[in-house]
Amino acid sequence: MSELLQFVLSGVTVGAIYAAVALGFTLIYNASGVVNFAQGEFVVIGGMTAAALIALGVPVIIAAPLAVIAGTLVGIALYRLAIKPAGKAPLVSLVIITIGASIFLRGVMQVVFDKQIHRYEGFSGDDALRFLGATLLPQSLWIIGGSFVVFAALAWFIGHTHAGRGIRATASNRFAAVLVGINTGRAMNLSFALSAGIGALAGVLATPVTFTSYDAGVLMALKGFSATMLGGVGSPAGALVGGFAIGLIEAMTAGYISSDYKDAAAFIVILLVLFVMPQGLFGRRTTERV
Amino acid sequence: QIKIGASLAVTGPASFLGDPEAKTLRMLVDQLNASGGINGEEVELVLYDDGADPNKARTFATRLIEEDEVVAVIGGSSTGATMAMAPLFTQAEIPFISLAGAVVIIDPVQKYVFKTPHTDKMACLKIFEDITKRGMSKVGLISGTGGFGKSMREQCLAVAGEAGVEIVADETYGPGDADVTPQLTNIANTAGIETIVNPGFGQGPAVVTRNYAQLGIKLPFYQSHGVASDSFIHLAGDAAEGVRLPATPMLIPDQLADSDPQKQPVVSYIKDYKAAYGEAPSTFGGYAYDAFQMVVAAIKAKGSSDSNDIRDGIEETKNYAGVTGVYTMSPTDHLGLNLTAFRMLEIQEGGWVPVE
Amino acid sequence: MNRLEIENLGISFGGIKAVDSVSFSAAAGEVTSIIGPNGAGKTTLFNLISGVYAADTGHVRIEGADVTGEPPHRLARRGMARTFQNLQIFPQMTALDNVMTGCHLRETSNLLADLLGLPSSLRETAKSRGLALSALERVGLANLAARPASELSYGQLKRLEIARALVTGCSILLLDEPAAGCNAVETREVDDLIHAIADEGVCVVLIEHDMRMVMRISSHIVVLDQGSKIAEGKPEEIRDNERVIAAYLGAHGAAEARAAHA
Amino acid sequence: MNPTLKALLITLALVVAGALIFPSSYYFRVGSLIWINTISVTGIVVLLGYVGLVSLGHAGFFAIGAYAVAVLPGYGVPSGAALFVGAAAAGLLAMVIGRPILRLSGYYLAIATLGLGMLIWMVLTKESWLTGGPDGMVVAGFNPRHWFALVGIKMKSTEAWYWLTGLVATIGVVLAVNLGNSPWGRALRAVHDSDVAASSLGVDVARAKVVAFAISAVYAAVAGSLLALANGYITPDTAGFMHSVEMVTMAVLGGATTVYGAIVGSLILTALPQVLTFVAEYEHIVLGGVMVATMVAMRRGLVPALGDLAHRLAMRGRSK
Amino acid sequence: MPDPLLEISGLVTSYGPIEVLHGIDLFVNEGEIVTLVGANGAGKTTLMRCISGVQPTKAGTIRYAGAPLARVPDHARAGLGIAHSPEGRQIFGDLSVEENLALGGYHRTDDLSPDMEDVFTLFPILKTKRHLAAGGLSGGQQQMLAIGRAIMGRPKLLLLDEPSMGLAPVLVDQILEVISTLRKRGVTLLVVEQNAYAALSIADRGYVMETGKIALSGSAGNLIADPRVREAYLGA
Ligand SMILES: Nc1ncnc2c1ncn2[C@@H]1O[C@H](COP(=O)(O)OP(=O)(O)OP(=O)(O)O)[C@@H](O)[C@H]1O
Ligand SMILES: Nc1ncnc2c1ncn2[C@@H]1O[C@H](COP(=O)(O)OP(=O)(O)OP(=O)(O)O)[C@@H](O)[C@H]1O
Ligand SMILES: [Mg+2]
Ligand SMILES: [Mg+2]
Repeated sequence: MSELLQFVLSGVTVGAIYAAVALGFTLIYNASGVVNFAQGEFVVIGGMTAAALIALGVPVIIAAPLAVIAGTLVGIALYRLAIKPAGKAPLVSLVIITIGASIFLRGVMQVVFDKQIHRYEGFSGDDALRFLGATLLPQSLWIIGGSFVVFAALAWFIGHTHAGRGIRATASNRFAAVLVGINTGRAMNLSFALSAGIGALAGVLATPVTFTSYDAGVLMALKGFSATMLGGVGSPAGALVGGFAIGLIEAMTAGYISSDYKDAAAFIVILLVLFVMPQGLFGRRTTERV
Repeated sequence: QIKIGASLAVTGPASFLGDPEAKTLRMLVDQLNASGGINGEEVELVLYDDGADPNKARTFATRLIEEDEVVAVIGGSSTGATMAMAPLFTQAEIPFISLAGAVVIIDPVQKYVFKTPHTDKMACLKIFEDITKRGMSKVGLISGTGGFGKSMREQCLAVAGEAGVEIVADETYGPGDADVTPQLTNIANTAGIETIVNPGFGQGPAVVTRNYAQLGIKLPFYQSHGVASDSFIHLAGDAAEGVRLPATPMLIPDQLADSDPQKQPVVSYIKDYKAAYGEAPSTFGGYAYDAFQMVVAAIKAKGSSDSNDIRDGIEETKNYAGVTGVYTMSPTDHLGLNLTAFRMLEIQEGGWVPVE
Repeated sequence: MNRLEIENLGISFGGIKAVDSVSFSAAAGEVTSIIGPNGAGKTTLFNLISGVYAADTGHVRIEGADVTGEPPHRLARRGMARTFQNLQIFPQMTALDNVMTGCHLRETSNLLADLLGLPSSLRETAKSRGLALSALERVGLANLAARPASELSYGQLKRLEIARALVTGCSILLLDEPAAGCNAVETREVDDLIHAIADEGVCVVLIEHDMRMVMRISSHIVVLDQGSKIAEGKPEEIRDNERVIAAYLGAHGAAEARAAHA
Repeated sequence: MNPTLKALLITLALVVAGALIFPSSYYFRVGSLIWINTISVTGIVVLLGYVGLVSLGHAGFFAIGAYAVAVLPGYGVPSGAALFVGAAAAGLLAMVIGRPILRLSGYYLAIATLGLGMLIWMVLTKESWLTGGPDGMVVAGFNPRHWFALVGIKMKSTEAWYWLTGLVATIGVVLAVNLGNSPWGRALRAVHDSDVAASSLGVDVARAKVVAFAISAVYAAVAGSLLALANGYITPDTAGFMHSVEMVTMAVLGGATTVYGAIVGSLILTALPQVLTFVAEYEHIVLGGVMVATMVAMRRGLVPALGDLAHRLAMRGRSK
Repeated sequence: MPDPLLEISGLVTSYGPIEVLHGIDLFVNEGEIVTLVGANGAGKTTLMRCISGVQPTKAGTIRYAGAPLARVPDHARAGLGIAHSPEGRQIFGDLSVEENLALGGYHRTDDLSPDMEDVFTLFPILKTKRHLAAGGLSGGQQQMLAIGRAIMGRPKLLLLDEPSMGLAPVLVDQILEVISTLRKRGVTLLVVEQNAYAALSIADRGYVMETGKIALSGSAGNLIADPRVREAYLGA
């Protein structure tokens, strides 16, 4: 029993990290249709900046917001310098630009920071919480809480704000969005800024558990992308559910079947789900008439 | 001018190996040239970053041979890169000292291929020796799925019998995993288990160690030489207390007896590295240190920078006290280390203490 | 036997019956028109007939053979071709290549021959090119043959689709508002073209809101409203049908319809 | 000019030009990597450029080719035959897995293929009894030099590899160009733009996608075999996610809609890291920067962009 | 004579290297209905796109309400009172009908609901489908939505590109009525219409475009009577 609970707690901890990363994909995708392969780098920028500041003696409560701001600024720069100038480039080209940007950002981080692995203390210490024979790090609660807060904020923003509507319209039909007076450039800029900020926040929250290093972004992006697609791209609820689902699948497989093939299990589940639901769990089926 | 080549994983997944290795080589070359080079000849280091990619490594090997015309090569931070390059150096008759762990590099012996790090097999033997000494025999393995962890796991499984231990649990984790409590829970729940061994490198072992503490497991816990650096203690924090691992003397410079032949090189390497880079060197940098010194020694001894002479010189290395161990090469042994090169250390109060 | 027979065809979307048990048949060499208000289910009916949607109820027969549920490419093999209300062109290809694609089923070379560039493959391509060029000529787009389709105007694309359907050598041609976006003179050209196609023995099924055109060229008209067939008959009958006038034609339509025959 | 002939001449001219200007084996080595990449990226062009399907799992097929020539000779299959077995296996796997997977589109297809590639990678990593595990395995020697020697041409092995890979790449390019201009090619490109319209014209869309997927898998496998043989050593990284991404990147950078884009993309992304060794620390910054700048300036990739430019100049010339 | 609300002179534009408008001169007075006819590919749509700013101009000027539009970015033109119901409808397919309409008033800050009710009375079918994804609508319904969306912007100048396309005959009448009603409310309209006879019959003036140039212009009545127009566009 305590064994199962431990597996669940492990899955939830890891899943919350995946969910937080996946949530970061949502806005950029919603505005532009681009799945941003530099999203993992935003996570790392958050973690590395926070780690560097904390190592300098800056208190967490200041370092964390600064790190999120740093990520946001990089997101804006990415949009201004790489996406916007590309204008009406085809989608694959934009995706490749984000891949180029991720290589670039990795290079920058390796020079600005270093190639070491970093970590800082959990926000509420590193002493495990125990109950019913299972354990959980207090930082896990931060991550889980963080992902839910981001989810709620995102769902509200996309669904119920003027700017959020503008972003959705931009994604749905950029040409028509311009005609009705939406500044699509600003909508895109906003979505890059917020996505990057969410990514950096994920990094700030997760680093005490996952650690971070200049090249940790690839794996983060991979896991986050998997979670995003399982949930259905563009849907905040999907990102949340997808993240937790993958975390739990991995933990359960590692616990009950074989740790060797836990990543395989996650991919097999994704494939099976997509065979049945080609748009992921929460993805919207686009109605296109002929 | 003597050209020495290197192809290391300066970036990429194995950069924590290649980065200190590259820094060490650069530092040594600068030092050497500042003190007049070898027999008055300046040494030039041609260093490439292969990112642990065997394909890139192979290309750089060709480049080192053809374009740069180096006389000796150090590198291959990873086994894959090493194995992809080795045949080319053999063919070009250029001595090649690998800095990667696996046994296959020197077993069977190839004429031009050497290596400086202990093999993973030796690490297993050293750990098992300590385990049996403490009267235990039932071991749980939790290993990383990367090349290092996987290869060491296989060696440990292979030598367990002869070392007198029994592997009763065998779990793995991926290189980026953030939580391994399910695996550790399963190991801890294995009947009769007495101790846990964690072969792996990078951040994985630190995560494992933290989870280990989180779950409150009380069994003796062993890490491998893959984490023999201060950053492990830093990352694992208090959880690292009591962890044992086989390591080189580099971690305990102050605790070495003055009579220890390795004391002098260890102390001076650490001092120089700190002066050059403002951080402590790692065990892995030490592998490069020894490789470079042996090349230099060979050139000096032979009074020639001809590749074949250097090769002969390296093979004739006797009792070279390096920072990793004391090497004695021979035509049948291109590593030249034995188990005594490993010291069993335990982490106590955030520092390394030899277990004797 | 009629070339195309539709029996009790129906489908619903989210509980709403978009097409509700519609039956009719269309003969070779004639133009059968389907008219009805916006959202009556005309396009959906086409999508059912051509296999784009799977029908909930009913049957489609071609020359008496039940083809219900067959995918579009199979139906194409049976001689069905269509155009789309929401244009489905291949924007990245040239106008010529768009039409050449319509020759797909005529082309007999196999994959290996295509990969190796064997003469058989080259011959097929040359043949298709010839056919496509004459079809472009026929719809008046020959001068734009080499232009990417993305550079054509709406009306030009509409005709491109017709040309593409033409070269398939179909025996059943479904046209969804072919004259939309054409002015009266251009409509007349399309009109003549459809006439000519029907005269070649093709069974043409037409959806169109231009009453002059419909009344002029249809042999037979089916009227849909809210998914159901509300009337069927010859143009003169439909033109004067009160129910049709109320639901669909209105004053303007009725006038146009009459004008067509005047 | 006949497109087949044009492709043949252009590619062969590039192969020969390389051989004429290369001063050392090292250049030949990089040259052969460019040709090997050209082969696999040509496969991506067939899939992505012709049919519009994004695969992030082609490294898996590449690795199947690579491991076929690594593993099979141990069971008595000669390297040459192993290459064909690898290609056939990759093509077959693509056909089998393609049916269900290719119903997906866009990013969903990307993640599904990514999953497929990862599963292959995992098998190669875990089953070390067969594959040597993460550290990889030695590939039994095979040297095209001997072939050339048979016909009386003596050359170094790197040079022999260059010619062999260059010739295979030429064949690959010509076949892909043929395909592009053929009935099948038009059907594939039709599926790219509108699968509803394509199927209404009689194109079996599912089959067309599977065929393109299988063709591109075979290209990847052949490239994988050649790389394994040329390197004499192979690790599961060849099946890695990053390698798949790299292939797609090469295709898009060069211009995924044309086979010549495959050549240019491979050339740039293979040669650039070699050129950039002198900036060492800043290699990634420069590499990433160049990628971004290229895509921003040439949105559809290098070759189409240059084609547009040429077209524009020609138009301007005519209007004057 | 009142100042024109829209005044275009010497307008040139091209797609890439291909010039498609070769110097267009055209004006629309405040409160007028002006209609534009021309064969397929004449450049009508392109001209409309230039006015709403989504197609860049190469030469010439477009003045709106007395000021040049050149420096006004495309998205800001809706705020100036220019609404465009584009060719091909361009609805937001994955958003609901209601959201589509609301987006038509994106730049407005006042209450949209009266206008939305207005649109619903105009096109009752849209009301019954208000919560459905617009992509599922029939072609004609989408056309109504596109027009409705443009009206939601409370424009001063309304650009309609083939508004009657795909509409059932009853609705064609209705659209023409709507156009007249809007004009009474003070909206100025520029309408591209293939149904030239109907369009000209409610318009004040008209222009005839041929291959990127204005070939003819004049009062609607004169154009209808012009034999060249009758032959080439009215088919009579
Ligand atoms: N895929 C779909 N999803 C939801 N509703 C649909 C779908 N396809 C059709 N409908 C609905 O079915 C009805 C019939 O649509 P259809 O397009 O067949 O009309 P139509 O007769 O062609 O109209 P029009 O003359 O405007 O083109 C419409 O109310 C439409 O909303
Ligand atoms: N995106 C484009 N790229 C290149 N050329 C284009 C593009 N769009 C239109 N054209 C060309 O510009 C010319 C004018 O096109 P436009 O769409 O303005 O015509 P139109 O008068 O609206 O025709 P229609 O009645 O068919 O809608 C046409 O010759 C067309 O081929
Ligand atoms: Mg319709
Ligand atoms: Mg138009």
